[in-house]
Amino acid sequence: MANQDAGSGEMGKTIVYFLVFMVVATGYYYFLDWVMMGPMQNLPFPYK
Amino acid sequence: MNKVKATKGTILKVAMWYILILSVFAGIANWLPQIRGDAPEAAVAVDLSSITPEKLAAMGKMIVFGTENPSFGGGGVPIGKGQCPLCHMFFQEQKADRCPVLIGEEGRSNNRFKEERYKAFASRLANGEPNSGVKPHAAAGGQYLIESEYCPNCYVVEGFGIKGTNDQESPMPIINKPPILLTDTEIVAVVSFLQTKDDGDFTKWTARDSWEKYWGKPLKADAAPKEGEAKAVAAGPPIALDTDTPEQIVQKMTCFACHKIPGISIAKTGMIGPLLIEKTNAPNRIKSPEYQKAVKEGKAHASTPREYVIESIMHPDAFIVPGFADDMIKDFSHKFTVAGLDKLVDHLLQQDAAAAVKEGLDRLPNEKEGPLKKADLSSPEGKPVKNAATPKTDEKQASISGQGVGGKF
Amino acid sequence: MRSFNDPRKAKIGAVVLLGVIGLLLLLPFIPLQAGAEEAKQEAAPAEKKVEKAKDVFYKGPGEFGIVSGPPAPKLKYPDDYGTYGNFQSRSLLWVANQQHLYFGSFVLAVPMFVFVMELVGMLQKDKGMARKYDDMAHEMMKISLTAYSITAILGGILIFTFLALYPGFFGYLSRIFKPIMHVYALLFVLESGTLYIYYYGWDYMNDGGFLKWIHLSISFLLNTIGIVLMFFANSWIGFMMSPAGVDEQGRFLGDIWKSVHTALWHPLNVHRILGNAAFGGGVVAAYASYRFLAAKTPEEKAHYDWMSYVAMFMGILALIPLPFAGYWLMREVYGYRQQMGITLMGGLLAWVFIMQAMMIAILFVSVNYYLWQAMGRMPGAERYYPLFKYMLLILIVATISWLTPHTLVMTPAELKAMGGAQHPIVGNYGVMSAKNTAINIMITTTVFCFCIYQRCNKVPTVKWAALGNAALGALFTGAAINIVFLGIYGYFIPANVRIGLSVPQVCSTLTCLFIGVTLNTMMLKGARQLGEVRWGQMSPRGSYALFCLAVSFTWTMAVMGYLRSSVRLHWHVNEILRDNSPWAFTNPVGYAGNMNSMNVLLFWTMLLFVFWLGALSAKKAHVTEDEAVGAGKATLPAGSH
Amino acid sequence: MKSVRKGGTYFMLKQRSTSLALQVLFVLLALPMLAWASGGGAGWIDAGKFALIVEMGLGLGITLLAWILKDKLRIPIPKLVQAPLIWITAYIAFRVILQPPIPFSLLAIYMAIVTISCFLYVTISQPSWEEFTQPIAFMLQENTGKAKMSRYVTFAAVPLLLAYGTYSKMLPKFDEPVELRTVHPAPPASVNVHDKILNLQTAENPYRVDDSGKYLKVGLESVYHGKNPWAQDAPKFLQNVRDGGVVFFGTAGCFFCHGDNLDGKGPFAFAFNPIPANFADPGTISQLQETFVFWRVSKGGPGLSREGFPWASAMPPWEKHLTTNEIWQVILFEYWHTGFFPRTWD
Repeated sequence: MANQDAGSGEMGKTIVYFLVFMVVATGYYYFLDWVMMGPMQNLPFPYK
Repeated sequence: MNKVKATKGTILKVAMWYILILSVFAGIANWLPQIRGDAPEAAVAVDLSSITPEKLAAMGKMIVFGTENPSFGGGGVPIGKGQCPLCHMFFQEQKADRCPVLIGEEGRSNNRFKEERYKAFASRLANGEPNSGVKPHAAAGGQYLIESEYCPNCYVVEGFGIKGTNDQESPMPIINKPPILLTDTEIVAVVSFLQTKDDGDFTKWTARDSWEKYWGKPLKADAAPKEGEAKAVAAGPPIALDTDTPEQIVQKMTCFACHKIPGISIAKTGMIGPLLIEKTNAPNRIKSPEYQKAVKEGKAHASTPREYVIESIMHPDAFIVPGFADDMIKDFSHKFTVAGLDKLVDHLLQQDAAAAVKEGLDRLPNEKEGPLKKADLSSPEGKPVKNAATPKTDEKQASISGQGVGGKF
Repeated sequence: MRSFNDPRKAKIGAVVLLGVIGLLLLLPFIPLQAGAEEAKQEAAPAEKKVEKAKDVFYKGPGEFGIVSGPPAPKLKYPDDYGTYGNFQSRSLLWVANQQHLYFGSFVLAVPMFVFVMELVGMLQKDKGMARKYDDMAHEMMKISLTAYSITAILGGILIFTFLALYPGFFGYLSRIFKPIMHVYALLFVLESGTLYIYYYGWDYMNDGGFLKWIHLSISFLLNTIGIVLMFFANSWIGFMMSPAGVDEQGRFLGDIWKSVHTALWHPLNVHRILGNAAFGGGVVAAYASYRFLAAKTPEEKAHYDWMSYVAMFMGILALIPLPFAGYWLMREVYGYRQQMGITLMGGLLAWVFIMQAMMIAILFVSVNYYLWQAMGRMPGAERYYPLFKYMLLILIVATISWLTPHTLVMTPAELKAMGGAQHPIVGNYGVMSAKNTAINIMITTTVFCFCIYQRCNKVPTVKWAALGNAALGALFTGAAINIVFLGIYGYFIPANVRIGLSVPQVCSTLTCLFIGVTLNTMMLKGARQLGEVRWGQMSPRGSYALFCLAVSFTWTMAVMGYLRSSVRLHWHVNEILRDNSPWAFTNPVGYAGNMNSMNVLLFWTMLLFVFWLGALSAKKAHVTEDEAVGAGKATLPAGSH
Repeated sequence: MKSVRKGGTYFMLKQRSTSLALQVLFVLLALPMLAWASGGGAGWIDAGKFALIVEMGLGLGITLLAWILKDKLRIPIPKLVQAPLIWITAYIAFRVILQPPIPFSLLAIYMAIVTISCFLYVTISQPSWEEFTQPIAFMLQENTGKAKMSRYVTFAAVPLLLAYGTYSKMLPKFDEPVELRTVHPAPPASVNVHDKILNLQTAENPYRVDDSGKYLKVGLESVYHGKNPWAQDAPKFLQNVRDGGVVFFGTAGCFFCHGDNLDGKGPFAFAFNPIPANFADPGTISQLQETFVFWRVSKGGPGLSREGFPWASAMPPWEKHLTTNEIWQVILFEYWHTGFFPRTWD
């Protein structure tokens, strides 16, 4: 989703922001995994 | 604005597109493996007087797999009316792990009801299991198997309960209720199959007996099939029928060729097998060290005279009376009907030393016990064993079990 | 009247009105409950005479009812079954049922669609836009009117088919549901009345004020009646699958509420409402696409292009929560009878789920393809064209993984060449980890595609545009990484832990859907437009993609309906009333596929007739309308819905 | 539209040099990776997974190359050529590069998907569609010599293709029948090894123990992965692993067939059909219970159940050569070495 309309300075800023947000997003998804993995061990659905 | 092109034939194009998509979908559906699920046959009335244990077990196999020769190629499993193979594993070739494996189940069943865990279930459900109303009270392997079908919650194998119930509730449906809805006889047939499928050894077959003991009533033939429900399957032509007299059975089975049997007019000359006075013999034989050795080796299983006699007919090499060779014909399991066998066993269990003496029959020289005339007829061994010989009536349940008999000695 | 034109007051009035109507709708239930109470009270003094029996489903200690019906009949063939020549009775009934269901769903779904469109139209500030929505709703309603009469005809045919071919079974069912069936018929009359008032009052009540709100409320009433009708119909199939309110012999126990409120009733209701909404969207989209292709003027083309887009959007919106409703239904099925669940998922009917998997893949690819084509009408979308092929690549890789079978069919030579039954590389794609990853990636890609669609003719002007872009990019990249990571991680942990991985995967996808689309919409507030949307300039291939989508919806409905129905196996009413006809067996998936394709084709052929009827009278009206409003100018800001 | 063209020649040049650098990087990376792949992987990753990664990298590389050629260098490849090119590339990838070869049924599924996706690709946007159809329209409609010639060629080619199709269909084939051989047949409920009956559902590996000698739950042994079993103070678990390794490489010599890396590529391996099991593959021991492996090791090929028809296994019944303890130890070693966990049902 690169913003192709932006100038090159804008682009550099976007890249820096992207990296920062990547860290945030990774943290968020990691948290999601961590929270979900535990309780979901006992899914009430007998898949077997 | 663009020019709008001529739009003739749009409907045709769209229709073609639809037909193309739909044929692709139908084509893929036809390309997948095709399995047709046939409706199970409605309950078949089984006449116990015209079916052999072997046939009963084969019927059980039919109920389980829906075919007499189940093949498991490619991971497919044939599923019969009982739907058991959906969860249970019956043979090594079949894959199923949802419920306990039933290979060698007969052997395990003999220990289950002795477990502490079973007792815990029994005491917990002393007022009856809520869904089936059954109170767990199995006292033998066969009874445990019967109980498991009528009341799956009465004992749940560890690790196979419904998740979260701490193995206190079984995912198995109650078999005599919908959706599976097997009749009593069909359940007996399935248990017969379970008890004999591993090695074809019919000495271990107690299904019918266990049923009657467990429920304390005789197993009645199912009601005739309701009209329009299903066709009755004609049982094969067994040889020893319920309607035969013991004399006829002995004649058909040619027992007289080897054995002398009191009360049977034609069986007076056999010189190959032991004299069949089982009211006297059977209790002694069971107690004999040779027999106990066979029990330890896992060859023989009888604990009551009745079981002993049945075992001797159905599985002659389980125990060879000392002094004799293993010569007896071994295909009686498909020559007797269940009721015919009962009749002969009843007769044999009524014969004691006194009856033999009366008819002038004596033991063969190679019988360890020695000639009858010298035997002390008043010794405990010679005493008539009351229970073993009781005629077959509705009240004789305890006798068939042989538990009472054991207490006498 | 003037004071009512105050929008705030009108809104309050409408809310109150809707509340009242909602309460009124509970009326049909009151006699039911009261009847049951009465029956109990009547029975109380005569305790000795009545026989009590245990409910087959409600197994609590006090759940004994008074036997008030004969036991389920033991059906006999051919006495209790009818035949027409050499046809399979069941297949005839199948066709009758499926057609009625399709048209029933259609006339239920279209008012739902129309309700939302009318509401959206009323909330539009732009007058031209409001008019556009309103016209579309009106036009759909007209089509629904024809379809409504066809539904009634098909319903009659269905009942006659039942009576002719399955009299024994139908007799039993109608004896139990006697009161419900009457209420059902009454509601049907009510629905017809409401429908006619709603449709014919459209122009009269279109005053843009109070009367319009009343009109909308009638639409709400119409929908509610429709949904209650469907609930009743669902109670019959729910009863057939998981009977309650009867004892083991099938004797009715006096409480009709229990027979209605079976284990699977509510899951089925929710599942079907969502399914119907998705189906309605698909059908309307297909209708609009057809009119788009057949359009003779640019104005007409623009109108139907826009309409197909809105309808497709509605359909997809209903599709997204559908898997969760499906999960709930399956859970209840497992809860009701585990064996039934196993028959569905791992036993006899497991192959049908393979078909469903394929339909899902087709659905997502068609949606994406449609969006790509639709971007052809957006000025400025050229910027994103190069991205499409990478999205396609991702979708195709996911599809390949999604459709790789676990058990391969091969010759011994191939087996030898492979060195084992499992391929060392491709075998990795045959397991659950890969499948979950694939489907989540497909959904995330679709969400991403939609975000691009939203912004493709705009440039965000908000101050935090760079920040937002970065956040959006990180959100999607992070989700993709997380989904793939969890998928790969699944190979390294024991099977029992692996099951738990699917939930965070789905959560990642949903995060993208909700946060991503919200963020994107916020960024586009007041954005600089690169040009108006050129409605009517989508390539015809987009329409064909929509047809594919609509057919897939219809086919999926048929195949899942087949699944639901055949899981009863050889029972008419599960475990109560046995099917003793020669057609009690369960058909293989191929036969079901052929029947479904035929049914879908029949349905669409009939629908085409309905559309053609609609087009006959619409031709004139449209030209005048468009002249009046000028559809070329009135455009929908993409992303505002 | 303006913004796209804003770059001008300067940016064009910059892009070209970037793309050239990328190409060089790709070749530099891809070649050693290919060489490595043919060598059979490295220590930290098994050959199957390595091949997977290499092939995914190859796919990415091809995409990257296409991107460089098309979008960056602007080398025009007509869409009409691109589509068959993609199709052929995919065919080569699935038929030749993907090793070992996949069965025909799977190839058919894959190529069907690829065919559809090729069509979707060329029709993905209006310019792309026009580019794709333009030469076709030219061929069908124009009246120039070129177009005429191509029409004649097509006219001749269609019946020839049909004839070839009919010929190859009529040609008698000698294919083996399709067979579904079960590699991991269902095990028996119990096995009798050295006069001891072992219940395969419940039995546990007696050597799977922690330092205090208690049974170690499956999954917890990961702490021992990658540790040195020959260390002086090696914990009990690792000592058992070490003993298992001695069995694998010494006493029993499993490595002759199953390979030094447990990847089924030992010196004797290719004399057998099918080749010995590849433990490093996630489809073998990691899908099985330890007791299943115990059954297969102790009973070998002759002990296969009926489902295992045609019993194609050269595995000897090791119960005749190893003690029960040695069998359990070697199983422990196999799991430790591959880093997999045995399957459990709880």
